[in-house]
Amino acid sequence: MTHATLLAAAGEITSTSTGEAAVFWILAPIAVLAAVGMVLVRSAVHCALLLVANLFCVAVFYMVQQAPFLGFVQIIVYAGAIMVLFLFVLMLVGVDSSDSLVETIRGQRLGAAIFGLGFAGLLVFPIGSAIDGGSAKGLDKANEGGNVQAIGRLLFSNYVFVFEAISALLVVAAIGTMVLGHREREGGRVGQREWMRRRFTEPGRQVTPLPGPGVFARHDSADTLGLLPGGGRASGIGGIPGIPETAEEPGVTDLPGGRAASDTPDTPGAPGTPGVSDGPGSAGPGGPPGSRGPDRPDRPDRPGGTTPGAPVPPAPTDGAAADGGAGGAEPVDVNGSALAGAGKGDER
Amino acid sequence: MRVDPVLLAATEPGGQPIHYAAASGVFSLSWLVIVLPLAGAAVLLLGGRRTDRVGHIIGTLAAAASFVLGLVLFATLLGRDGDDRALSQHLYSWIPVNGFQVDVGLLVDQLSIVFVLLITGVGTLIHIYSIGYMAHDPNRRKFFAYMNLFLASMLLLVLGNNFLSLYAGWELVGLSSYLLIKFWEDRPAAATAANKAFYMNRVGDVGLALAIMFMFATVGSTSYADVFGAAAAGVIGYGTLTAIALLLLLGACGKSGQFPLQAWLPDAMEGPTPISALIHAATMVTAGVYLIVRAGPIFDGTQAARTVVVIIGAATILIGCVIGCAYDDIKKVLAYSTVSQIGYMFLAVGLGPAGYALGIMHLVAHGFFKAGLFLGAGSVIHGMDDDQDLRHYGGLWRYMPITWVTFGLGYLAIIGFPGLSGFFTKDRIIETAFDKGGTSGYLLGSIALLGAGITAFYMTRLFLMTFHGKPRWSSEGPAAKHPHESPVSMTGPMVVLAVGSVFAGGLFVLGHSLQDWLEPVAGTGVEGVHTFSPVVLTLLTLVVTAGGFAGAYLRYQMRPVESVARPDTEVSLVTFAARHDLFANTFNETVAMRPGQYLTRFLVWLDLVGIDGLVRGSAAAIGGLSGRMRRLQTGFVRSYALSMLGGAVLVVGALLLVRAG
Amino acid sequence: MNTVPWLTILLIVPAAAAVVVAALPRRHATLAKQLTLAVTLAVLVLAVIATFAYDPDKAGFQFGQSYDWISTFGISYSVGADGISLVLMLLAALLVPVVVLSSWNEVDGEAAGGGRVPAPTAVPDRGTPGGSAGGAGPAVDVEGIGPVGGAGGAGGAGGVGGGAGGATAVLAAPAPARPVTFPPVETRGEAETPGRRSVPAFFALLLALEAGMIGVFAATDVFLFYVFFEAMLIPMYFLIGSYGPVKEQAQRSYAAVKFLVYSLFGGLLMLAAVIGLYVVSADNLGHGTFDFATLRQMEITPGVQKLLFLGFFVAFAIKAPLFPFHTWLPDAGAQSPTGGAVLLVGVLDKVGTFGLIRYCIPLFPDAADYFAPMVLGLAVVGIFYGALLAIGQRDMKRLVAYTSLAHFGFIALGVFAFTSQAGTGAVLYMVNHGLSTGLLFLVVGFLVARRGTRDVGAYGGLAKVTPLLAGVFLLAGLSSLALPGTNSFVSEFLVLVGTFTANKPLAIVATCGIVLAAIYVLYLYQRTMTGPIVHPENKVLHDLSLREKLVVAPIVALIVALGVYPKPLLDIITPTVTATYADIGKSDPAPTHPAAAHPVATQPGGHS
Amino acid sequence: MNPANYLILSALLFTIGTVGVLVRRNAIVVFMSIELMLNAVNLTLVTFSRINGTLDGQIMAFFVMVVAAAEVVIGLAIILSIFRTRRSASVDDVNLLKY
Repeated sequence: MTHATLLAAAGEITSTSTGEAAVFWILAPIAVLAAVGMVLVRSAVHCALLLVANLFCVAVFYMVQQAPFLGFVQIIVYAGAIMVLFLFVLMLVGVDSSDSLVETIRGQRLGAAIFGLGFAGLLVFPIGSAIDGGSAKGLDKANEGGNVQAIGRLLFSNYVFVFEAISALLVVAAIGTMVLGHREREGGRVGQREWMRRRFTEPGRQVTPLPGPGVFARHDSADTLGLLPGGGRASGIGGIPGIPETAEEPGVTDLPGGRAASDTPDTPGAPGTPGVSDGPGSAGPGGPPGSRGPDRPDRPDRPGGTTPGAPVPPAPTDGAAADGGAGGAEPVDVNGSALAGAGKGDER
Repeated sequence: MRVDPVLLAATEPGGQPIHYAAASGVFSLSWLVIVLPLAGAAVLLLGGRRTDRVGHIIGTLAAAASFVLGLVLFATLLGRDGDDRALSQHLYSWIPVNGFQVDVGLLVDQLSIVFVLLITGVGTLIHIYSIGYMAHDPNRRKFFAYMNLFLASMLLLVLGNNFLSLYAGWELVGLSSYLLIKFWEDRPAAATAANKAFYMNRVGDVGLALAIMFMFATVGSTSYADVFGAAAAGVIGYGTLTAIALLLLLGACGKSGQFPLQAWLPDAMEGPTPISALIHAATMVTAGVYLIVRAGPIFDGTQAARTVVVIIGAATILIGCVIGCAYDDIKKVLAYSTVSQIGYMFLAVGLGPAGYALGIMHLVAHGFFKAGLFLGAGSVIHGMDDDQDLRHYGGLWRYMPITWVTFGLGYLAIIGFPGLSGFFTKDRIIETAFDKGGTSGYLLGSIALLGAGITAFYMTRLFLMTFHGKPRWSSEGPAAKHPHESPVSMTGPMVVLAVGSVFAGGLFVLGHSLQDWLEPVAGTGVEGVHTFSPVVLTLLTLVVTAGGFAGAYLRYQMRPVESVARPDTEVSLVTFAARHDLFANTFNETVAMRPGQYLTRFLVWLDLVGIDGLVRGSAAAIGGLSGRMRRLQTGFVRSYALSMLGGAVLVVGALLLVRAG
Repeated sequence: MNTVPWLTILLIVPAAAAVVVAALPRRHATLAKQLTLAVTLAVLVLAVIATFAYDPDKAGFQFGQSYDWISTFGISYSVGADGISLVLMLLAALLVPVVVLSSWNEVDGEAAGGGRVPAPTAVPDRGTPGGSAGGAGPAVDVEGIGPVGGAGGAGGAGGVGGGAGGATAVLAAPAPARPVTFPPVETRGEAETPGRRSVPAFFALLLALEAGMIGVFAATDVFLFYVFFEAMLIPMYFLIGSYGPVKEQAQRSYAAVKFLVYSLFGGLLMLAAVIGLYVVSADNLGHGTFDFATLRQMEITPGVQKLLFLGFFVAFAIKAPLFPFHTWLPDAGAQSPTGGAVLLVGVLDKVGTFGLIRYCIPLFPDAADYFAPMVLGLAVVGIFYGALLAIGQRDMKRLVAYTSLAHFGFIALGVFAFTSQAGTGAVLYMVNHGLSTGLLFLVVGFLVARRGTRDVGAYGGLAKVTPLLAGVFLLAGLSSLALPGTNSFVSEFLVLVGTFTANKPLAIVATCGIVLAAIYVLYLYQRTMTGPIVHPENKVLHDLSLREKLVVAPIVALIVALGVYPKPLLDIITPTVTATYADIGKSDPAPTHPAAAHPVATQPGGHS
Repeated sequence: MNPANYLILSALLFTIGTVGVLVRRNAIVVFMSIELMLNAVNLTLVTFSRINGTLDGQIMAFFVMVVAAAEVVIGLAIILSIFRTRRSASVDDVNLLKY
């Protein structure tokens, strides 16, 4: 579709409200469903995709409402650029992470439901009763000579200062992002030699190449449990220090080092690795970090029964983090709740 | 501001205006009478230890100078016409606030000059006496300063030409009295007694203050001229007049130690003896009598108040007499004697114009003999190393002859020995009481008569136990006593006062000299029908007195006196009660002091726990509430978001409601 | 002479001096003292000159000045003096140099004393666990608070107090530059102990307080008044919180916060009323204004009047304080440094009573009339309540503070009796109370400085050791119990006689209060000055020093002088008070049987 | 068809977005929910623009989009930097600022 035809289509739809109604009644449920799905679905990636769907629907609504410029901007900027940015960050954070949908704040869901329904009711019913759409003036006159041109005229006349301010905002946002994203380098530039030296000297570093996709055991060592293809885990092997075969606390049954979840390379963890077994994780539930860890009777178990993350105190610095799985797909939210619980317990 | 205070006038009942002539000539210096001792006090107090060595001289000179000036005023007054002897001097405007105009002004008239002479005269004598009596006290300068202050205050009291000046003097003599009672401050008893005196005086002062307020509210002025003018003109309602009179009486009772405010006076004997003589016998305590006489026009208008005066006087006579019989402390006996003698004066002035002059006469005579008695007692105490217990005396006449003689004269005067001052003045009071007529006249007269008898009894007891009988002290051993006659500076005044005690009464009564002198102020009593002929009554009085004397003589001279009083458990109920001031202190403590203490304690508790507790409680409640509400701040962004949404719902809902409504 | 902007000068001089003194480094303590004394004396001289320049017979405000400040809201810098405010400014100007002189060594001395006390024992007597926060410097434990230390409920408030007190210590200190003479390490170490107090800051606070006090009396713009009303709190807060008794960190913080919270609460109500006044004026006049002279001409509907009156009244009743709002006063009085207590009770609290007669009555005549019985009742209750509590106190400063409660009862009684005598008496009472209670606080302060405790039981028999001190103490007490010949008598009698003409029963009851006055004064004197000396420490106390004599001399002289000849002050006060009551249509009740009928008599009463 | 339907739709979307913010813990998803809300608002703006016959609503929506873009950029940067230190993208983990 060319620009012109789209514009024409927009005009037509306005005039023939049956067409518009058809579009609306088809797309509106989709938009709502996509939105609801976005809220409900567990995987963040799915969320993003559902949002994109929603954005597309809305873009179409823009177009049918004689705002083709906005409709395209919506598709290009929103559905395109911004959502890509979202996905990007999602990847950085961990693409596999799915949210636990178990609520940890008491009454949050109930409140959200009540207030949400109330809010919707308050918004919807008055609108439904108050606004008489028949009196819509339509934008035919305003869009004379083209929607883009009309918007441009307005933008550079009435709204020029706002426009400038907004552009300044964009610049500031760009700079701000750089500032936020910047990490001060500690020490001098690290050369290749140094990198290699570190790879072998620093404890917990992966020396061998990481396994390829589909390989679920990263180590062939006995203390590292593999993740079974079905998502379950291999049974623990007794006698290995730091791995209790049976523990009362489901949350601390497995140590991070023993998880077969794929570690991102920058994860230093793996305290369960022999030779570094004096790491915090190996101390088990009674160890120093355990003083926070076990204190979580309210901790939600994973619905799927998958490995929960070990309770580990939030490490202030990168390298000290004992949670090997933090960078992995699953442990993110579990860790999160663990941390939340830990934080709470601490405060009490 | 008042421009010309020179001519103050009041209307007499007959409509005859009497003028308070403007003070001129020597009278324009009458303020010096007050200022001289005041200056003495100021110099001594401000001069500090520098004036230690000359303190007594300055003090005495100031008093003497005041006395001399008083004499000059008196002499000049004598030279004037009888109706022209009231002179008013306006000094300056003291409290001018619109309708409330109070000046500091002086009124020199027949009444006040009598008091001036009494105060400064006796005062000077006692100053002289104190030079010797206080010779060894390190704070003698302060003592004289306070005495001077007292003289100034007392003179202000009697010389002021309005009630507020009188009130000022009234409270200031209370202050001087307080200062002097607690002169030996390190004795807790003295400090307590001083406080008690001040408190009870303040109760009386409330009455006086309220009376003044009543006057202002009624007459719009507090000056004698205006108030008496209105009172005499009969424009003030009877009720108001009675109220004013009763309030004045309350003040008088407080100051003069009359029932029901008599309890402080005996305690005040904790002060040095000269003070007891000057303030608590001769001058200050008689201020109540002065007040009633001065406010005669008010009392004249209200029979009810006058009846109360008479009742109080009569009651006090008996109370003083009865308790006086029981005490063994020489000064306390004298103190209760004072109480009862002032009761006589109250009785007299309560009888109306007929008694005013009699009251004053008895007052002056009492000033002489009671001061003399106290000084004598002081001399005895001085000689007995500050022992005040009668039971430790005995046979002292041999060792202190001058004291014996002067004390004896005073003693004879007070019991009304024929020819001595008490005989004349007291006799007349009894006579007038009977003359009042009716049952009440008989009753009052009988009480006065009975009082005379009891007075004779306890004074004889005092005298005999002190100077006669076997000595109940020893000149050896650890408690050795060496009684000795006092120095001339002490005996001199005693002699003078003894002479006064002997002759004052006769001087005043015979030929009605004082009565005539006071007549313009006090009015004349109508010579009513005598209930008894004066001769009969005199004889009757003498018989009763002799009876009292005989009783005491038989009991305390013919029989040996124990040197230790019998314990309370072995004495009769009457004696027990008398020894305990007829339970006046017990009464005061039960009715006023203890409830007051409990109330105070309760209020302290209430303030701390109740009112402040309310405040602190609310603070704590807020603190606790915020401690709970703090928990809402969970740190979870989503909770905050939820509350934001809630707020939004509320706002939108409210908007819709408002719009819909 | 009337063109000279006296009030602005009086206001600016101490304010500027406060800034200068505050900027002085700590080591220039002596300079700070001398400078402060010089400035305050200069202010006194200026105030006296201004008093002479004042013409009592002229109606309205004099020395008036007015400049727009926030013209949008009709707020202006307006000052002016009438008879009432002038004498109070005079009182303030008089008391501040006295206080400066009396506090000459107080801060240094305590600093030395505090320095010697090891930090952990600085708060030794806190009963509650975790109480000793001395080591942590100004921080104060939450639990152990309050002079009564009881009622667990007090914890919250005390915690606030403690925290703020800590802030106080920090805040009061920084004004002077970090001392250069001390090695940095030592400075840091010493700053932790509560005893190290800045001398220049103390005197700067006094100067600031003086400026605030003069400002609050001088303001003729209601909003300006409010600003000064609140501004005064700040220096006082620091004076109590930072310069109170060294060893009673928690109590003084508690007292300071209590004082502040009470005052702010009242101030808040007043602010609401002030704004309400503005709104009403906007409704009535078309344009809102805060100008007092304009506002008092305004007719306000009775209902609104009542609300606004209550707003002002509660603020003033807290400030004064009147009976149920008083509990901050004993704490503040006891925990202030001596000079602070003198100014607090002597002048600061007068703002309350001043506000009653200056603002409450002329602005809201109907409401004043309506609420008068309530106020009179509170006043009379206060007279007795304060007196009885004073009798029951063992802490001398608290005792004096409670006596003030009784005196404020008298003042309020006079103000709301609506007769010119009572009103004049009340205003005169404000001055006299400043003098007599000020002197009483000073003398008690001297005692406490010598002996280190406020407990009455620690004294006794001092008259023998320190006769001059005892004498001054007695004189102050006598003035407090309104003995004729002292200043207070004139005012108290005026109040009573004025009240009597308007309301006999009330006056009769109130008059009975003078007996209690005698009891609390003389009972205190008896316990401290008379009797044998039971505590050997008391045998070596020294009598008044030359500096102390200089401190008390002017007050003693004034107490006597004003008792004997109060006319100059009365002449200044009477016209203003009379006009105030005339304005609201109150006149003195005429005597029932006036002596005026008489040909020659004193001025007839009841003509005003 | 009544353009008010768009408004109702946008109200629903907005509410869903709000609920999403409230119930989701993953910061990124929360962000998406916010985007959803912004979109709902934009839809309103556009609809009103149409109803009123002026383009101001569209301009406003345009600005909202730009601001949203800036916000997303900054917000994601913040999420990243938090993630770096705390290894978590859960909004519940960032709860140190509390009583």
